[in-house]
Amino acid sequence: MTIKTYRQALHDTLRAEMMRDENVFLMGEEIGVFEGSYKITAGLLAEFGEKRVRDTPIAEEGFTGAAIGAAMLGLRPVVEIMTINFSLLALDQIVNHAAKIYGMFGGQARVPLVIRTPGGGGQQLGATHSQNIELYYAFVPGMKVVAPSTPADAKALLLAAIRDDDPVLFLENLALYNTKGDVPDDDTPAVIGKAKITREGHDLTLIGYSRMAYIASNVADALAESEGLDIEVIDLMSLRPLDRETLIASVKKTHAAVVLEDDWLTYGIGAEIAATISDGAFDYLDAPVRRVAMAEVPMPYSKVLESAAFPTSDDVVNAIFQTLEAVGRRLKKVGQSHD
Amino acid sequence: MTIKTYRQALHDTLRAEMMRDENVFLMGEEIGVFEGSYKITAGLLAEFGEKRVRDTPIAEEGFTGAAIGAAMLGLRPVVEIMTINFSLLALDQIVNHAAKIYGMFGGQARVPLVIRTPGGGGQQLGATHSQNIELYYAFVPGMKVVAPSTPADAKALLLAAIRDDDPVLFLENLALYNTKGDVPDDDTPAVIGKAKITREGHDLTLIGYSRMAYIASNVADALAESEGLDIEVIDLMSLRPLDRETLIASVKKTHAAVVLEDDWLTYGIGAEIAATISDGAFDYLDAPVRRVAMAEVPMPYSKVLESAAFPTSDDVVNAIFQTLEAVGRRLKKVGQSHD
Amino acid sequence: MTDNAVTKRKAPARKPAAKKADGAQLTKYYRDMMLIRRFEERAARAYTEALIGGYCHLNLGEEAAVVGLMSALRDTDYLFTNYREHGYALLRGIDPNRVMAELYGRVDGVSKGWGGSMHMFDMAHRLLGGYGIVGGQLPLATGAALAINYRDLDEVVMCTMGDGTANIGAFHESLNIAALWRLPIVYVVINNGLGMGTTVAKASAEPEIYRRASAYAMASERVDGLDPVLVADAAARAVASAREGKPFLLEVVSERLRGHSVVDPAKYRSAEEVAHLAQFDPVPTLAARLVKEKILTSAEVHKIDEEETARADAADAFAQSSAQPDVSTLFDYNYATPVANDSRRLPGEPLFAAAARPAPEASR
Amino acid sequence: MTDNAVTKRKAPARKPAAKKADGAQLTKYYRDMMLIRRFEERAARAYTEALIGGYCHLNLGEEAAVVGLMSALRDTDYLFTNYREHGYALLRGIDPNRVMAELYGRVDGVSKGWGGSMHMFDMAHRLLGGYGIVGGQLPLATGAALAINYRDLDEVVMCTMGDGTANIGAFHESLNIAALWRLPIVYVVINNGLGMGTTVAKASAEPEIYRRASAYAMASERVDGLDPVLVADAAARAVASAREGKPFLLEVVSERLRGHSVVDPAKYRSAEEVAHLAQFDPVPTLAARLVKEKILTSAEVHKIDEEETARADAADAFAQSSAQPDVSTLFDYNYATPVANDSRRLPGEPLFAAAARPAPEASR
Ligand SMILES: Cc1ncc(C[n+]2csc(CCOP(=O)(O)OP(=O)(O)O)c2C)c(N)n1
Ligand SMILES: Cc1ncc(C[n+]2csc(CCOP(=O)(O)OP(=O)(O)O)c2C)c(N)n1
Ligand SMILES: [Mg+2]
Ligand SMILES: [Mg+2]
Repeated sequence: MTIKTYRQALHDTLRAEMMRDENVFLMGEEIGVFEGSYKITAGLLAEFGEKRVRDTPIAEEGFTGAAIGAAMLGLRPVVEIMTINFSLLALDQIVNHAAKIYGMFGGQARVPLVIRTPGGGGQQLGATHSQNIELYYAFVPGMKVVAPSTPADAKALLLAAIRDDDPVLFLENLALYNTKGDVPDDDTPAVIGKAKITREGHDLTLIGYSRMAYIASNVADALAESEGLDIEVIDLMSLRPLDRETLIASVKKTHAAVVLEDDWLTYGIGAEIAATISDGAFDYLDAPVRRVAMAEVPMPYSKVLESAAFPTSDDVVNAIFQTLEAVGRRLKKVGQSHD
Repeated sequence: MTIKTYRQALHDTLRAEMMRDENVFLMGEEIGVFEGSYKITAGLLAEFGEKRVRDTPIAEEGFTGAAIGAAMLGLRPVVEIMTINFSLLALDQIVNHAAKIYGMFGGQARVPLVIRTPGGGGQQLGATHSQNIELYYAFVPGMKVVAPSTPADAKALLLAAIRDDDPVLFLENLALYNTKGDVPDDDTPAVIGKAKITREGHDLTLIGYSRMAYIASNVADALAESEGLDIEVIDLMSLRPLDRETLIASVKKTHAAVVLEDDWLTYGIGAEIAATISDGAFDYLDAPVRRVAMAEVPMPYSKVLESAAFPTSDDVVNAIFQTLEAVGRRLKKVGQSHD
Repeated sequence: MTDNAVTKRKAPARKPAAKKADGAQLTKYYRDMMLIRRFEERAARAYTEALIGGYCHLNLGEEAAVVGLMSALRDTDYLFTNYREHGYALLRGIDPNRVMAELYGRVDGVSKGWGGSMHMFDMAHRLLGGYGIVGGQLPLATGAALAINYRDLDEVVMCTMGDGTANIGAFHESLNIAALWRLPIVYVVINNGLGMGTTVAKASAEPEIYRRASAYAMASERVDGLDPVLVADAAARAVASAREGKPFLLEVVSERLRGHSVVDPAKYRSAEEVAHLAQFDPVPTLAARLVKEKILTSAEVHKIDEEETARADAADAFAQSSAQPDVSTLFDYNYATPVANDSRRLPGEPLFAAAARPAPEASR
Repeated sequence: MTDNAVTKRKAPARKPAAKKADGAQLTKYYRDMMLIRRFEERAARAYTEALIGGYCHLNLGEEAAVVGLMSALRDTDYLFTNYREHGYALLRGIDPNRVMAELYGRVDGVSKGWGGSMHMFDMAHRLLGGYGIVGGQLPLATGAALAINYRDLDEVVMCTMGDGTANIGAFHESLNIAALWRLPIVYVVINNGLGMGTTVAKASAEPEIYRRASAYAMASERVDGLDPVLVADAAARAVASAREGKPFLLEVVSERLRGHSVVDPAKYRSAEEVAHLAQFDPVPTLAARLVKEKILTSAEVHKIDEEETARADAADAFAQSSAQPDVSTLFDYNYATPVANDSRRLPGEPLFAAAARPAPEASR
């Protein structure tokens, strides 16, 4: 175990995988000379050279598609798209090509591709740079979509993604890059398609992924301390495939759920989570599944407006209290505001 | 009232709006000389000339973006994207520009743009031409997304879309173009953001949009006839905004719901509908909300495989029966298969 | 578009063939062109009889281009193309039976029935698809060339597209990347004068598409696609350049004898224009040359036609008798690496088995 | 990238100015350049003090280019630009106070605090944005030119972008459409030699970007962006061409004196290189010329500096005192046409008011 930032865990895993397998190489805008907009690839150009760390022109469609083509011939490209907002420009190549090639040709060609890209929000980057659109990938058969929330998971999921023979969208998050945690020294990849119970509890199931899984853990710990609440926390880890079983099993135990997401509420990732739970745990649920999500506006630049639109821990706490009230439980401090 | 096909209703409405307002013009691939891949614009080039009916190069991003720019200066372009699959190439212009411009600049510029595009499936067009990705637009604040299922609604919603000052994604459907129905002769636009109860009933709420609203009506009529079932049918009409009130009011009455969609189940449009109902009608629902959707595969070309993957009326009937069984009702013919 | 068609024909960049093709070579070209011709006609018939579904785009009129281009590739080279690719599949050496079976959507199809007309693929013959999104194949092909370069191999990628495709963003991004990284790739534009019904002149501000290579400091050439020898020679030059790490843009001026796809009646072309086009049909043109140059007799030419017609018919018979895929295989290609919680649910199936609830009968 | 910077500087396409600029004109240019310079420096300071958020890209080093370009536009012409647009906003005539207030995200900002540094917009001054997606402004600008053409007006659109932007698909699609439809638009590439840290040579297979116009049979020119007079003259030619329905591609060779944005320390440039760059700073260059040509005294030059510094400071003071937007306005710009069932919900609010259920306290 070593304590590392999420950024460092990503960097070290990329480096280790490049050393392990010479078919692994990196492509993306400004990842080499500039060392990456968020510095995940710092030092790698110097160490591995231009062949393995390839600065591309600003051409998301072109270089992402090129990575897909290279993967069809057996290379294992790891593409960085600077932020998930720009991935819209590569969407046709990802959705209509990467995700289709294996099935459309009857299983003849594999696409062992990883696309790393951060979501975010809350940094005053404005309407076009503050979106969380992982939904666009999670919706698509043929894709795998993973979203680590801790440095350890960043490592384990990145190992799994690079070694997987399907296209994997690897969702990072601007707000997590500097977070720290224990990272195991051994190279055990995560199992893609599995959610993780990061905290066991009986009072309510709190579900999140990426930044919101991190917030979920913190809120659950805080409420255990301050309110004696016993909240179960699930980190989805994988958005596609979605681990419905783990969700249902948890809610059958807790009888209540709150879903956290940084994307927009209507049609967001949380809609499927809520629909899944409402269906699979129908007879067990004592209150509607509550969703906490971004306000449905083009994100304003103004700090004041952005803060109002972007979900916070306080919003999560409120949603938990209101849900618990709805199930009729008695809390020590019902009604006490955490705003 | 005149009986028309859905295609004719679209054609006639485009023509009438072009005559009414000279700021309305059409742009798209092959809409002029070729008269449109699905012939919606047949004859319009001859009648209005190249200025108003503009054949574009194959450049979805370029011409859709150009339409957005023209709209910013007060024109009212109606863009045809040949099928919704190709709209992925224009997604950045639509999501990051059309949907953002009004808010991002503090309300200074309007984007009165309509993007007409058909969804589809079931025509052996293969993995990249058989997708229903209206979700990609319905998810986005700033967009309006409408989806008529009848010739009359095609007219009323197209009128509303063209006269609206926001970007509207107008979803058509390959399977509906030849369907017929009464079309009012007057020019009353629909109210965007409202769902429509197309059949009143008490036993169950059946919800669909586009082709699946059409199927829903047919199935409900057939089951009324054959089983004496009294099904309420809701045509969503608008995917964004979503008319939650109408859904909830209906389910509070019927206590059960089945949602129909031609897109993929996980994270599909139906997820939000199911989540919405499970939340807003929590205390009224007697069975889980059931979803009928496309199988989650890259759509195979083979007729046999495609038929298995694409939802049919039989699937809808089964889902209704199973849901009614779940609520414990006694049907005249429980257990009789309609397959 | 008459204008354009004529302009195009007035100034074809007819470069003299580097060397005169020998008789055996010409005969082989003729046979190959005839195979494409008869195969496509057979496919069109089956489509009209509703035995083939989806879209169906034919190479009729482009046979000399296809044959000339394919002659320049080694077996180890790769081809990426678009939805108009039956002829390419045949010329890469894939059994016509398997190509036709794919059109029928059967298990013996080259893509096992999953791809259809637009999506033929065969790793063994290095045909890397068959793509239906205009321009979609360009970044992929560029990436395949990158993989070759990465591994320092002696292989080349050829990537074909239509004239209309030269106006989409992926064209620009791909050619720039290839030139920048000196990738072993030949981009080929089959300029058949039309997108679907839109002419080159209405779609491309520079209608001589090979000139666009200059925007990437890339070598390029334009060749008359009516003559398989000229095409073969130009393709050989292009492929040789690519093999040295100098990517190339080759424009092949050709004709589309029928509608955009089988269902298109092409009403936007006048009868006169269509009649005019007949002169530029490469198949009778080559037949006449073979006879005129006394390489073959009329009877021999006719015999080749009969033989290739028979192959097309045999392919059709084979396709008809090939099995339909089984519904149980629907989820076979969800993922290459199996994964936990993969969704394998038919539209009629519930998300959760109605375990805790009354379940009087099983769903399908 | 040293290589590239040097190459670029060795062969600037210095066309002689059509007419010699007069003293008053040069003085005006200097004042405008100084305004940009001091404004940007003030903005950088406020950013460092965390008074400005998000990204912040400056025009430092590009002042002559901005001033020269803007001099060619009439008030009725339109400008579309990218995220590096403070200088353009100022030169279009927007009050510096409102530009700075936008950086502060305040209600008096030119975009009412909704846009920030990257998204300035003012219909009155025909600055039509400020866009953050590389290349995103190109199709929009093309469409604005289409609207002008549609209405048969005498206006022109100018659309600026960086060198890195010339490699994205939207560049190709937009220039092709503009040339095809003869739209009144000038595309301007500010070639500052770098994307973020990637040089032109590493990003563009044809590093002399103006040459790319030939792919669209479009007129083009390259000009040295260090000299506002040269830029103004070239821009005037380009705008005149566009006004006649001949779109134009103008490349302005410039320098970026600092990092890509305020937060970028630009470690990828050596100290030597940065020192070398100082020679190409257009502001002292013009100051020296004004004194040398005896148009102004050193004292006068200094006075202009002080006056513009004061304007920048005043803008900053104004911005600081401008009000923050009110949270109640968050949903004001959801839609231009009000619509049924619009979602106006804060993250903490439930989808449905807990009407039928116990609700001991209201949520926020
Ligand atoms: C991105 C995209 N846009 C539109 C289409 C519809 N479409 C299919 S083929 C075609 C015309 C292509 O013309 P060209 O590139 O000249 O090829 P040709 O068919 O003439 O061989 C169009 C517009 C598509 N498949 N993909
Ligand atoms: C589509 C897209 N890709 C990547 C980025 C991130 N990005 C912002 S500016 C920039 C460099 C742009 O370089 P250039 O066009 O030369 O403009 P400059 O910043 O030098 O003025 C990049 C890569 C983006 N904003 N949009
Ligand atoms: Mg063509
Ligand atoms: Mg630059």
